[in-house]
Amino acid sequence: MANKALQFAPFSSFLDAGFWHKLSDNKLNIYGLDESPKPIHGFYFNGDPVGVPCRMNVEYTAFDEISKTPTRCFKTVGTLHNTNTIDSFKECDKKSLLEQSGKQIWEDIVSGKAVEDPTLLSRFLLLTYADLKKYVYYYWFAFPCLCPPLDISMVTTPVTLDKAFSAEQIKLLESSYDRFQSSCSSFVGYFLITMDTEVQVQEVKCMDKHLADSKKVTFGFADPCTLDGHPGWPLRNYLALIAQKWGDNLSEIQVLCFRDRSKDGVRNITSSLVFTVKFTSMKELTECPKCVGWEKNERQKLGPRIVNLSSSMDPSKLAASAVDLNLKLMRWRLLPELDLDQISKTKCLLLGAGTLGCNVARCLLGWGVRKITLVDNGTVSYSNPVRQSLFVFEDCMQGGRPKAEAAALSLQKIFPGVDAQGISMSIPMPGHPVSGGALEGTKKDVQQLEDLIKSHDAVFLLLDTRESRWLPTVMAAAHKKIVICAALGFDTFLVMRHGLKSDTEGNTPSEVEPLSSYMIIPGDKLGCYFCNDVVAPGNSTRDRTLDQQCTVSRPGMSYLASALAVELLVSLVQHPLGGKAEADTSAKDEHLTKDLSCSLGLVPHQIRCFLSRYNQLLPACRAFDKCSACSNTVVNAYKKDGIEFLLRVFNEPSSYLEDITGLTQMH
Amino acid sequence: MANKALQFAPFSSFLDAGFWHKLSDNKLNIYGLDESPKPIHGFYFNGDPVGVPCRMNVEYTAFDEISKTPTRCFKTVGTLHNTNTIDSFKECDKKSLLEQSGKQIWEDIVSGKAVEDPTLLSRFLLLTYADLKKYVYYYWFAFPCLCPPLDISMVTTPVTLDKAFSAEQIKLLESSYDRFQSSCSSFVGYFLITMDTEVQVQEVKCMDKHLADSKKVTFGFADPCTLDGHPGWPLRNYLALIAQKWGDNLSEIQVLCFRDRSKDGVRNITSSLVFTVKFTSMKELTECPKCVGWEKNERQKLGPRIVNLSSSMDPSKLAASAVDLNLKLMRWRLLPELDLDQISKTKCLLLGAGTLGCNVARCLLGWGVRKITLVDNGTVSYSNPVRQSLFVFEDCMQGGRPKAEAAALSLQKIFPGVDAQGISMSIPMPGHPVSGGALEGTKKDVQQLEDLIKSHDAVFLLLDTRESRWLPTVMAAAHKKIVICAALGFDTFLVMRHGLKSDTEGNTPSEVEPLSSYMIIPGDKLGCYFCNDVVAPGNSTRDRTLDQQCTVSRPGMSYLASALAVELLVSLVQHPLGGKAEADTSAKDEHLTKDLSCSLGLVPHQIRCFLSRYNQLLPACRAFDKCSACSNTVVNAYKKDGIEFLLRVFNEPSSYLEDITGLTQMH
Amino acid sequence: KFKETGVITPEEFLAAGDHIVHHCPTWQWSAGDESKTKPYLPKDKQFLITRNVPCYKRVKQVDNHQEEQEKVIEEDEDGGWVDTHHFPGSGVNATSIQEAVSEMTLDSKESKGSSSSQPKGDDDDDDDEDDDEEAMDMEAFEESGMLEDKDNATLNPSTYERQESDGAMGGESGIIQTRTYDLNITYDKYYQTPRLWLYGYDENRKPLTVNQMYEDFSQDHIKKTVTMEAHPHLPGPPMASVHPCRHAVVMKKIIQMVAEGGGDLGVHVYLMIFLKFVQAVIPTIEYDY
Amino acid sequence: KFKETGVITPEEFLAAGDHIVHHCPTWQWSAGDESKTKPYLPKDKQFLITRNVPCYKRVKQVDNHQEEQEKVIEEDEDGGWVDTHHFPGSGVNATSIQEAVSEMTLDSKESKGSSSSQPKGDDDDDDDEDDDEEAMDMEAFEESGMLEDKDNATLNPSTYERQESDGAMGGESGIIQTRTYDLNITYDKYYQTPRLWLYGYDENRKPLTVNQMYEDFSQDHIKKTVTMEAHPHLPGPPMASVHPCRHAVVMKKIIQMVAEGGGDLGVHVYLMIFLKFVQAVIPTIEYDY
Ligand SMILES: [Zn+2]
Ligand SMILES: [Zn+2]
Repeated sequence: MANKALQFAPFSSFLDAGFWHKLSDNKLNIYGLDESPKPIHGFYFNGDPVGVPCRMNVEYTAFDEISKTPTRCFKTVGTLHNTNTIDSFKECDKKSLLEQSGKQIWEDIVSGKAVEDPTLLSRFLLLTYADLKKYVYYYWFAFPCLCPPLDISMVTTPVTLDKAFSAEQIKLLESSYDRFQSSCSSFVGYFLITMDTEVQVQEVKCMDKHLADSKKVTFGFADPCTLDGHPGWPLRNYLALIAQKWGDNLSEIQVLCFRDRSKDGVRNITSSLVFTVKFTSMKELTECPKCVGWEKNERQKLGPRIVNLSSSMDPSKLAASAVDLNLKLMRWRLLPELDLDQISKTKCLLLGAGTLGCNVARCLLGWGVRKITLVDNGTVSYSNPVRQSLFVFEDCMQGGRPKAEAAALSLQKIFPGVDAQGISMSIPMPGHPVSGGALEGTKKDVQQLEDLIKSHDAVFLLLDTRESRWLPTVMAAAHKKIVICAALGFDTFLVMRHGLKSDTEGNTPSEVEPLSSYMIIPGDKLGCYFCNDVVAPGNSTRDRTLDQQCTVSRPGMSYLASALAVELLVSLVQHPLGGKAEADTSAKDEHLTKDLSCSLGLVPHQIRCFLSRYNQLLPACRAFDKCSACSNTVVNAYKKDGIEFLLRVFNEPSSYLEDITGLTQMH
Repeated sequence: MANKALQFAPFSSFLDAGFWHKLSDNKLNIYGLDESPKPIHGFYFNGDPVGVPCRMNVEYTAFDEISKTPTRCFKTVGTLHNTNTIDSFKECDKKSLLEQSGKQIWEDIVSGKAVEDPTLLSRFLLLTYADLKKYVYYYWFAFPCLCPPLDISMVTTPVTLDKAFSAEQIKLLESSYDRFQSSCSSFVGYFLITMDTEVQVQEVKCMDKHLADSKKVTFGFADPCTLDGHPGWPLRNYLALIAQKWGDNLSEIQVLCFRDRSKDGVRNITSSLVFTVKFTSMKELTECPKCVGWEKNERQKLGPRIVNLSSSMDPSKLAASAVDLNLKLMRWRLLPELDLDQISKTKCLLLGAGTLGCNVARCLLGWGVRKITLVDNGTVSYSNPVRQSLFVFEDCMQGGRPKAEAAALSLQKIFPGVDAQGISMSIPMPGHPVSGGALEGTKKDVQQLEDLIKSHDAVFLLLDTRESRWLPTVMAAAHKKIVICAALGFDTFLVMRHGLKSDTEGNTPSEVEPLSSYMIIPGDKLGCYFCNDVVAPGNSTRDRTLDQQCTVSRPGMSYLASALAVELLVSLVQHPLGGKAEADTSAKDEHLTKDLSCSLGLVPHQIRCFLSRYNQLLPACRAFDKCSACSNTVVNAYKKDGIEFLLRVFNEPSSYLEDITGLTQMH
Repeated sequence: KFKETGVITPEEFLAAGDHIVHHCPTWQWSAGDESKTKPYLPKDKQFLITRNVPCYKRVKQVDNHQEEQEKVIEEDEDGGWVDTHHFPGSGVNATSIQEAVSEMTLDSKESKGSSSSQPKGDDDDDDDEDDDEEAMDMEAFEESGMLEDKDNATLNPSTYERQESDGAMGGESGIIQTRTYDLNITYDKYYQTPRLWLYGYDENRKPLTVNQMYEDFSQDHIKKTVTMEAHPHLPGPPMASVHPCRHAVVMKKIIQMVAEGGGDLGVHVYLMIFLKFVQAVIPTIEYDY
Repeated sequence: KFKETGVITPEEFLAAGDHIVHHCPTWQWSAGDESKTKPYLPKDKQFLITRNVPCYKRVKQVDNHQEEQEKVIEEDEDGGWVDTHHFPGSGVNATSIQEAVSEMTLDSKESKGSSSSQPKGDDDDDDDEDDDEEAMDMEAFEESGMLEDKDNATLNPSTYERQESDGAMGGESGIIQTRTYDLNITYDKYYQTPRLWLYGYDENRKPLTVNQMYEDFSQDHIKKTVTMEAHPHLPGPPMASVHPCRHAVVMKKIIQMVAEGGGDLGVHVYLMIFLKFVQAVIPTIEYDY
């Protein structure tokens, strides 16, 4: 099978993310709009296991002035052409670029520089365009090769070393090779081998002397190729060098493709290939021969490769995956049952962006909740930031930013992946009459609040008055949304979930049942924030126990209540029955011994804390059939008459609600 | 007492803060470096109670194009000269400014314009320099007055209206005056009064007609002066007008200083003054008469006034006072015994700036603590901000900012008045050997940590490993500092204070006492974080119950533990015995019934919480005499041998500590 | 509704405001900053204002009231509004409060002796240093040889100054170096009550700091409800305001007291009663009500 | 200390590293980014690296292990390190682990049939769209008529491609389109153990996303300890790393197992053993150990 045309396995480029990182850095901080070519370097390795492509690595070290080629690897010298625009990347004249590079190699050969330093044969070009906004990088490598006028053909089939040499010779070759490389400052990819009395590995520049001595020389090179029938790319320019320098003295040469593998701790150079090629002298060539070398892309077409590193370089994507991973670790390590998706997809509406609202929002972020909407009608004042954890001093300037807006913005600053919205809006209240001019505004507010409640899954009542909790309570009851309610006192707080009535339930609550009971109460029979009251909201001079206006509370209280409010929601969401989960209570220390039906633990109805005694109670109470907020009478009146009903509640004295619910009779 | 020289009470300028606010705004957003004069306006009032100076108000409305002089007030027209520099303020030619202004008044008089619109007589100049960085404003008013060539003298002593007119006449004058003013678009400060058949109040321009009719006219003006022997400033230019226009026809005129007071709902104009003056005509004057009017300052010198509004305009001062006030409200309204100073002056050292550190720092801010130092050796990573409440996404970029530094900066952004410092430092740990090169660094770290502990009052241990708590525990015990320790599990946490041993206590702990007891334990006999352990820290493979490395915890846990850690510190500081307060416990439900010796409530030794059951225990335990951290053996060894002792602990296996404390015997 | 709850609507505020402007001409309606106009009130009647109200003495100088003179109007709730000078047995109707207030004013004369030797509160040490600096500064700016120095027609007010301690006597002449206050009454939509705002000036007409103003507020009790907030109608820095959270409660109690005494309070006199409370906040202020 | 606790000092890490570089030449010392040099290790021996390690299969394709093949090494603590292929009765010394690993590799051939029809995990739906876009883009950039198209001397590697399922057989020729990994072993000062870092490339030499890499990690157990963190010595984005918090514990157990079997583990072989664990993390990786 003599004279088969010799085919070379082309380099496959390998770029690490560090390279792109450094390139981005340089582009931003050094290059600017400078498109001039930059020297870089890469390396290849001749010890890869079989089957792996013939790789050329360019790493984060590529830009270092003093190249640090890894041990046992071979340096390549490259030129980076980083373009400013995608168009200039596209339109740049690749042929000419390659020709220039080929010319340089040719000149180095002709001048003899490449004989002194054969690394000059291992040139590459790298054409790049970095889209720094999208973290998308376009790149195209060329490994320029000078093509001889006629194809080079093999005289012998390539054989592995063990077939060409004795074990003894191989051993000698190995140690001679090691001696040679260690005599060089770094590994050299091209060398000569003489095997007469002793096996010697020498620099390429010794060739003239050997020719003079008529010694038989084998041309060796470090071969990154792992195929057993083909040499790798570096041989091409090596052959060009040989043909130009000594081609008229040699028509056939022996080539050693040195492959220096190790496996399981055992070194093995026997997969190196040996063969003989026949070629034409290029000594008389006056012009630079033609040059090839642009790398094909993954589609085996001549075109650039594109790599999208946004998932590892876009900070907001990194943040999203880090947060995600953190939560998954919790599941993986501790709670395999935990359904994180269920939590993160819960859309949360926070009514109130004060101390409670801020901390609840933060805590929800921590659980991976992604949709958080905050409603508040206030502006940030100077005393807020030290207590309300989403605001900073800056927010207080110039009269103060709207709280809801500032809080949502702050959430985005914490985690860009959150879908946070802030809505500045007053919540209409019973007993706060709506006069003529304000009517349209109130109607709009009611509509907006209803839309918000409909489009969320859980409503947090974090407002500072009892009255303002009424409307969202009614609406959430009508739309069957989970409601978590928190209210602060000076050193006490209440956190509770509202009952979530069943659809199937009729209009007749079982009237004989006691109002409150420590028996097990299913979630659809639980009361709301107003169920314990026999006075309708609107009478602003009474019943401010927890919702006391202009409340002052111990700074720690809001952290405690907010955290429990969120943990209660999460437990509820994780409970197999969801919002209908029965209420766990602390009556008779039941909470200490009860079996847990939710993986996260108890799901109480209410948590009442008295910090001065570090006492925490878990009461539960049934829905009150005369409740001024969640009773069927009220909910149905709202469903039926909507805004007309509400306007009566807003405008008429609180007796109106008390009358229709039947509370009046109880006074 | 005829012919006494007439003396006029000068205007006293009154500027509200709104004026300076608007001026600052205009300077920043409109004027820029433009120093050209700007038209402004002010007003005076003739109804001030007796004793009050003769004021001229310039308010936030001064810049409005359409002036809105308040009802029953009299407009003045002014010119603002706002200078760019303090030097140009100082060097500006006040005389010439005043002369120009006087000239304009004179021209308006001569041309008759001032007869048509006598408000032109009430001119003022305002020279200002606004130091917008310090919120200090320099200002100097001039109320230009044209001086007649000869002093004007009084022919009659001023008398009050009731002495000059009958009650009937006064009544008629009052209603006539009201009729006149209501016929004008806004109140006019100069008018004529005729009192023949009927009492009439008329415009100044009617004078020519009255002269022609030879009617006796009284010259009236709205008099802002409250002195009973002198007219106010506006009369001066009025007399100049009269002297220029009608001076050759009149040598004596009657003047009415109209003062329109009301008191207790009853109007009273009888304090108005009436007198007759004699003056020289100014008709023939060819030149503008000399002009006076620069206001004297509070030292009664001719110089500007300076007002420092930093306390009400400097946002950081505003924030400080708002925060202060908020806390005082708590004391005033709810806890008069609360000693806020005691809390705010507590210097807090937070070891660890992770989830716990961030929330503890925030909560301390809420309590008014002003000195917060955070120590951490980590950098902010992408998963941190959603859990660690002082960091934002931005802090994760470019490899992440050092946590301690970022946290301190964030505290300052929340509240500029805080003295927050972040120190990036590793805390040397037992069982983490210090090899040669690291020795110096470790010595420095130890020194720095000791300095920090010495310079603070309370140390929070918020680190995530057991080992790292050892050194600060020993140091704090040696320096007798309060230590609050918090550790998180997945859904459990421990918050505790370390015992604070008495100085007087000898080296012999009472060995017969049980290790742990639910009897009342005084604060100086309480244990530390390591007291329950029989294994010294350093053995990193055991005892990670709460300090489990790379812990994952429910997001709410850190809020709960941090809030309790801070509230525990605050309670401790408020307790009459401070760090030596006896431990309240939950044994036998003692915590529910016990009398409170601290106004804030119980001061437990430990708070252990199990969130899955909403269970919170308050255990207390005695200091263990073989404790690897707080025992006298260890503390004394540290005091005696310092770094030498510590290096042995770091470098030798944990058995070293176990040996010296006697723990080994217990294994 | 008003009698039942003590709260009022914007319309009622307007009526009460017109009433007070009519009866106390020192009070006037003001439009405030245009950008802050509230739609539920007429443009030119946004809030009430009275300026330059003298406040001759610090409250400490007159605050020799005994415990029994104080009675928390609503004892059953924390922080009830304190009517500082509620005299036992003087009858609980509106006039009695007024009487108490005026009696207190007479009191002040007797206590004047101790006025100057008051120890400084621990809060008011804020501006002394600044003042010294200012004095230095001022000298540097003063000019001499100006015409004003020689002008005989200009009254030197300092020759007419009276001592502060001459007090609040009517009729006497002379200029009193005194603090003055601007008072505003706005309508608070949220609490549905009027709200009082105070802005003080010192003897040299410089704005008072918060801590200085506290010297004029009834110390023990009123601090509880005085907060600094942005004025709803005026530009500029936060102003001191009596937080309205207890207004309705107290007003309701008053209505009840009056009703028990056989009277009937119309909503138009709300502000007249409201002003009585102001006197409890700044006992030494002399304003028209 | 090492035998007692399972932790090692920087000096011991250095010794163990030199040992592994000597015995497994594919592993090399690296200096890393100069700005990140750690003072407790020599400048040119900061961490260990091996590049381009093929990973022919996804773990799902071979992960047919049964429950009984798994044994948590440390059952008494939560999240103990799982030795995925711990065969009961095969003897608990270090070589048995190795055997188990190699046996598993043989397993893989039998399961190849089901490889392509694997349902996608719910995590790896991230990049499909991007890929489509890219393909479109790429076409627009491709150039024709270039010399390379006609160059006979260039081997077309695709003609030499082997199917992935031809597997990890040595000796056969051809290029395998396969994922590859760069592995790093750094020293973790805090945990005082080595720490493994992985950086993967897909068949087209593009960096793998985290979720793609998860396809190569032993799903059920190793996820517990794989985190993304900034590499201590390299610039660029966070890299996947096996969190070292359990390393010392597991290593200590191993030492005990070996000791019980009568052996004695020197600290220099730490990394050799460590690499056995790596195989548990990425069962399908083929690297030199
Ligand atoms: Zn209800
Ligand atoms: Zn201890």
